[in-house]
Amino acid sequence: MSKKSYRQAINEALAQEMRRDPTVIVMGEDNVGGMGAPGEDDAWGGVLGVTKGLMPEFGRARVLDTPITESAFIGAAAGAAATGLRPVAELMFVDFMGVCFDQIYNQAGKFRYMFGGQGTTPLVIRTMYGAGFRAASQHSQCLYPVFTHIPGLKVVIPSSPYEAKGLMIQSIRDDDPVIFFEHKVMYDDEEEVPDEPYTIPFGEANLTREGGDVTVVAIGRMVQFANQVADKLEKDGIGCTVIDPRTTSPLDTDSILESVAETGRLVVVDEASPRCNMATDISALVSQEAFSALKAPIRMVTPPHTPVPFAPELEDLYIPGPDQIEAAVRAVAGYRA
Amino acid sequence: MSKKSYRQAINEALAQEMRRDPTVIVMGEDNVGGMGAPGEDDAWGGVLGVTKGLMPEFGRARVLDTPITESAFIGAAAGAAATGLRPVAELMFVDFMGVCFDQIYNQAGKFRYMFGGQGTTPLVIRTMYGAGFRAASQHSQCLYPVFTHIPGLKVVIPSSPYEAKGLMIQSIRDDDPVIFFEHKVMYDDEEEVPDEPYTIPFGEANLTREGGDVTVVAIGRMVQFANQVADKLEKDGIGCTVIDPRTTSPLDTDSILESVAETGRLVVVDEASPRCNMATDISALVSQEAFSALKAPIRMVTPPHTPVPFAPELEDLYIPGPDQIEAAVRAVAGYRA
Amino acid sequence: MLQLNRDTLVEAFTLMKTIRDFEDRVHTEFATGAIPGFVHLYAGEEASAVGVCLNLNDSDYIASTHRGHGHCIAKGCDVDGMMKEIYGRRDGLCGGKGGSMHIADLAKGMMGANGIVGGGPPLVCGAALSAKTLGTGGVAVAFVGDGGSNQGTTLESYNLAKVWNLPVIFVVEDNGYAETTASAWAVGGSQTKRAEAFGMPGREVDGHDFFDVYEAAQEAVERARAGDGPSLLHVRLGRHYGHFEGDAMAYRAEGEVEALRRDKDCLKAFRTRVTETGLLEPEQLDQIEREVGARIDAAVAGAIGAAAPAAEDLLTDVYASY
Amino acid sequence: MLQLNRDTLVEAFTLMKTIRDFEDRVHTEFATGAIPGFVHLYAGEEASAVGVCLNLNDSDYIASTHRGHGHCIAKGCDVDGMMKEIYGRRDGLCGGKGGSMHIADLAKGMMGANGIVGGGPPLVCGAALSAKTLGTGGVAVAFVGDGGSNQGTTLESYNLAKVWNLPVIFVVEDNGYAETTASAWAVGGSQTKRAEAFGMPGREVDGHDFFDVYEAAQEAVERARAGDGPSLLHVRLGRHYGHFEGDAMAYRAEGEVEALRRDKDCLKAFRTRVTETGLLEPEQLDQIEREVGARIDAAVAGAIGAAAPAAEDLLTDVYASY
Ligand SMILES: Cc1ncc(C[n+]2csc(CCOP(=O)(O)OP(=O)(O)O)c2C)c(N)n1
Ligand SMILES: Cc1ncc(C[n+]2csc(CCOP(=O)(O)OP(=O)(O)O)c2C)c(N)n1
Ligand SMILES: [Mg+2]
Ligand SMILES: [Mg+2]
Repeated sequence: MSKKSYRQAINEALAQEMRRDPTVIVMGEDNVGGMGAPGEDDAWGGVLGVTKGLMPEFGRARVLDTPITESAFIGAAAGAAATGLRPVAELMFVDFMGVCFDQIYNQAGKFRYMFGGQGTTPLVIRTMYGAGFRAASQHSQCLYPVFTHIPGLKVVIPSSPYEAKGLMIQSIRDDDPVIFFEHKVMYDDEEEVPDEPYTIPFGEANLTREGGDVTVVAIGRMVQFANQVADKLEKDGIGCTVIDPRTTSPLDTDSILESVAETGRLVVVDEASPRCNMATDISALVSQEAFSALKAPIRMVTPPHTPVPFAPELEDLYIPGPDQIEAAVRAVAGYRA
Repeated sequence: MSKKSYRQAINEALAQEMRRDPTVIVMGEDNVGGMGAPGEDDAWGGVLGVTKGLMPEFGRARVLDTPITESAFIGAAAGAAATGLRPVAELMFVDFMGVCFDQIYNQAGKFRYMFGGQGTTPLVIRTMYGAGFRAASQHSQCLYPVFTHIPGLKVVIPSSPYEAKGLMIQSIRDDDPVIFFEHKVMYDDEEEVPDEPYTIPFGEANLTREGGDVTVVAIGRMVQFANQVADKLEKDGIGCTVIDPRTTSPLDTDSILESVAETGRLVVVDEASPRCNMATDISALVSQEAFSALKAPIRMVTPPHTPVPFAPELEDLYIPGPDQIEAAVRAVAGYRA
Repeated sequence: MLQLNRDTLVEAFTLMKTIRDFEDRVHTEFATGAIPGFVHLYAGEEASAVGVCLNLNDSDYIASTHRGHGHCIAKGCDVDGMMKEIYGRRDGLCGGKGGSMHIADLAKGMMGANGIVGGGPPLVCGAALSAKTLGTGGVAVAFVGDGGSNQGTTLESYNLAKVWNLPVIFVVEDNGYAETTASAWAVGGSQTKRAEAFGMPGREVDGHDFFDVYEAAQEAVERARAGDGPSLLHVRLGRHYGHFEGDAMAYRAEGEVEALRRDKDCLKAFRTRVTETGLLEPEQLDQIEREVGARIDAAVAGAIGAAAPAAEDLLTDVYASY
Repeated sequence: MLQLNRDTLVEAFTLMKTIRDFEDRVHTEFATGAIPGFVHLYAGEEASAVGVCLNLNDSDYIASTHRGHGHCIAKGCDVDGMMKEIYGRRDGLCGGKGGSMHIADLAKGMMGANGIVGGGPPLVCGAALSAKTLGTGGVAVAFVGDGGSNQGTTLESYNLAKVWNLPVIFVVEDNGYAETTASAWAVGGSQTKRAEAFGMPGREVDGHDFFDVYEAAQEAVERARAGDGPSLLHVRLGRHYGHFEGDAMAYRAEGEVEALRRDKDCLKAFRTRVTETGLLEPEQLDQIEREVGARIDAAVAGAIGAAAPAAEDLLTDVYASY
């Protein structure tokens, strides 16, 4: 056990799985860096350094740099997964899915069903998401609702370093295509993370706070904000249960429904664009399955229906923050029919 | 006024707008057909004949066939829209969005915001969606929730020939990128359609049935089924208001909320995959904004979370049908807290 | 002429004839309304699939297109299972869930027909990477149409296969049309120049001539197995039917298909060649034809009589576990 | 040597120097922490943008890349508006909503920098189609990097531009690297052969030599305006800074950048050429340099002092109407 960053946690998970299983390979643009170049080898280890050090240990045959050609190499990862390898391919920013989505949702995600249960596709796609980096509208999207929408894909969104390591190891060992979302502003977040390998199962939510008044379901980075708000409101006598679903597909519906059965009040916090997102998905689930338990309107906390703006002042307004969460929790807690 | 098929209605809208405005052009794979081939010109008019006859009237300079190269030609349509034309580009099946999505959501859909309000992008993308054609999992998807999720795009889903013509003309005249969804099993549906051009505004739902007991919101082809159920249940004394939103982005939230304010009961029928779809979007809206009006759990009628199967027996089970809608309506109508 | 032994020639003829009869029968059966959905027939193009796949073994992979039946048969898929799949039966190769456009048999190295034009080339890069990484000695083949040769996914794959030095063969089956659109119009430049422009050999092949295909494929496969990287074959051939069943083919010249069947039939050419050179006897070929005919009859009868999937099948096979 | 008049030479030098100073200042300012986000600098590549764009007019369009400042300036975008945009100010060219990676000025024919590698080539096919359909006489240029030259969207666009016979020029700016990855490794085959393989002329150009670029672009633009279709320029050049600001450039050789600045500087080469041939006086150039320096100083000062967007700006400009 030692303090590790979100970045280190993911890196360690990759390294440990590569040691354990020789069929695990890693690929992506500049995942090593300096390919064919005159300077240092392992020059980058990924654009934000997550795969740094893997090539020196495992060699270029297992840590592959790629041309800028996402359809070809994400598709190659899918094809490799169907034929004996367990590739972890990096789609640098999830915003780039638009040039390679077919290989993910029509190919990898449908193989098993189209082929009547033949084979497995143990593919992991690591990808960066989220706003806050002043990276503007083509480098700041969440887009996990789009992947969650697609049958055949699994969607993993770790909310802390501990979660990241355990969920990454599970992702690699899982036999289905997994999209693993890393929030770009969380890479330097640190917490205690075990040194040895461990897995966190999919579809089992984590209750990061427990309280009897309001259920707050939060996704990815939003879990931190929800925790902050829960801690603050606890002092004001409002008890929140904060649920981190960990995976949006599969989704641990039971944990959410059980909590709402107790609290009768729900806030869902989602950094993704507001239409057809996880906030709507979870709200709809609850309004169908736990209606009789509900004592107040469900409140969704999301960004507005706009692209992510560049200017820091606007981007800060865009991202759902603790203040909005607090207001929503207070509103539902104080609601009387 | 005369009986026209859904196919004819769209074709007529295209032809009338091309006559009115010389900057309207049409493009897509085999939208004419026979390009460079020794046989007949206008050999296909699109794979299901929707653009037939346009080339003979408007010439190949305004009705363009394309190589199979969706990124390039959908992107070209976006670029043309930003520089003076009003292109109507066909993405043959919406399932193919995976090879060209970037040009739609990162380029066309974000131009205006990224560029701070400069210019307009009057682009229409016509595309086929939906199950029932025994076309299997890569040619049967809905995917409109994915487009609805993206800020900057408008999403139009006509539920009948009359709707198709008016909404297509509006789409062409609209200054934003519009994704126009045509259900492939509806092309031969017929109804009375005016001969002259007319528009149907975006964001104004159509109430196809009115009744006081249950609000049924249905999307695209599902409107027909909802109407059938409403007619049947009317005889049993259950009055349904059926709402066809016509456009999912913008969405006429007022009409939905007003109706639920009256009925207190909501069923949402969506042919799209169930996670993060329009059923969840509308359910969530209502559970947040009209909670106090709700007298029963919201019920969503959707297919299961699976790819679309090939075998007719399975596909028929997959598609939400009148029986499931009826059961859902009866359940919410009969619900007592 | 290639030195092929009799067994290989018999196998080649049997496979080509199996494809032909399979497709001719699907054509007839489709007209009865018994077969649902979109069906794209490979009849006329048999020498390509068979000429390529006879150079492959079970540890080699292929990825196919929407026009996949021929590739499946050539790679060893069971015709009974295929026919049942096309009819949407529970015992079909994919449990009736895939249909004509998604037939696959991973155990035979057949990674699937594909409903997405250009879907296959990235996938075979992956199969080739597996072969290279795991040291299986295998190669991977992407079949792609002339239309599919313009798709970005295909072109990217040329470069990736070159840069990663993968054991891949790209087989561009140019039947002159993508749906109704002539390849002469839609393909800028040339297929073989494209190959060379990405740094790999490209070779033009007469797709009506089994021997020409076989030999070119042999060279490409040997090259790939030797670790010398990808190559491309531009196979010119013609399809006997429409783009899909139901296509009236208005865009083709009058007499075009008749001429193709008369003058460019790969089965006829094969028969002439092997009988004239005395490698096989006409009676042997007649006998094969009868056997193949009976086999396809049985496959159709089996498919017609087979059971549909059960309701619970709708929900299975989405994930390995969920 | 090309017969360029003095005004054009003055303009060329002014634009190149403006780009250089703009980028050098952004580099310095970025280090102070004042500039948010990702910034990719064009310093060292000026002769390409300017050599190409001086052949264009306001009815011609260009699409750029993530490394877009140079293209913007060369196409006539206002440097004050650009600098403000990079600082995220309300008066920036895009209201502060786009930032460095999305600067656009449609009125100037600048269709936008682009955060997506390979995003631009399809778009210019559309601008060229507009020009052709509306008969404006305009042409359209896609700038793309060596890395972007492997993206399927780019390769598809080559074919579409050829098949539709569009007035397009593809300018592949090969600065040797895509992020850290050498183009020598990532680009299979060759850029000019790729052009030819898609049926268009391809020409290699020395991107440190304004005159070489100008002349090659002139030929390509004339060809496009004459209705003779697309062509490609493979421009070899080098970047003075890292991939983006903050890149330590560990992948580059020791002394590589120094040598580039010393021996391959397009501004130095231009000065030598025009002064040795007596076309311009050194003093004239010195004077331009002073003016440009002052202009960039003013742009930075203006940007630093400018106001941020207002809260309500968050919600505007998503749609023309909604
Ligand atoms: C991405 C994509 N675009 C378009 C289609 C529709 N489509 C199916 S087959 C076909 C023509 C393919 O032509 P070619 O590659 O020459 O193969 P052929 O049919 O001639 O065997 C088209 C356009 C598709 N299935 N996928
Ligand atoms: C589709 C996509 N993939 C990857 C990236 C990340 N990325 C941004 S710039 C870049 C390198 C581009 O190299 P090149 O095209 O040579 O342009 P240069 O930076 O050298 O000017 C990469 C990989 C991206 N922005 N978009
Ligand atoms: Mg073809
Ligand atoms: Mg570069």
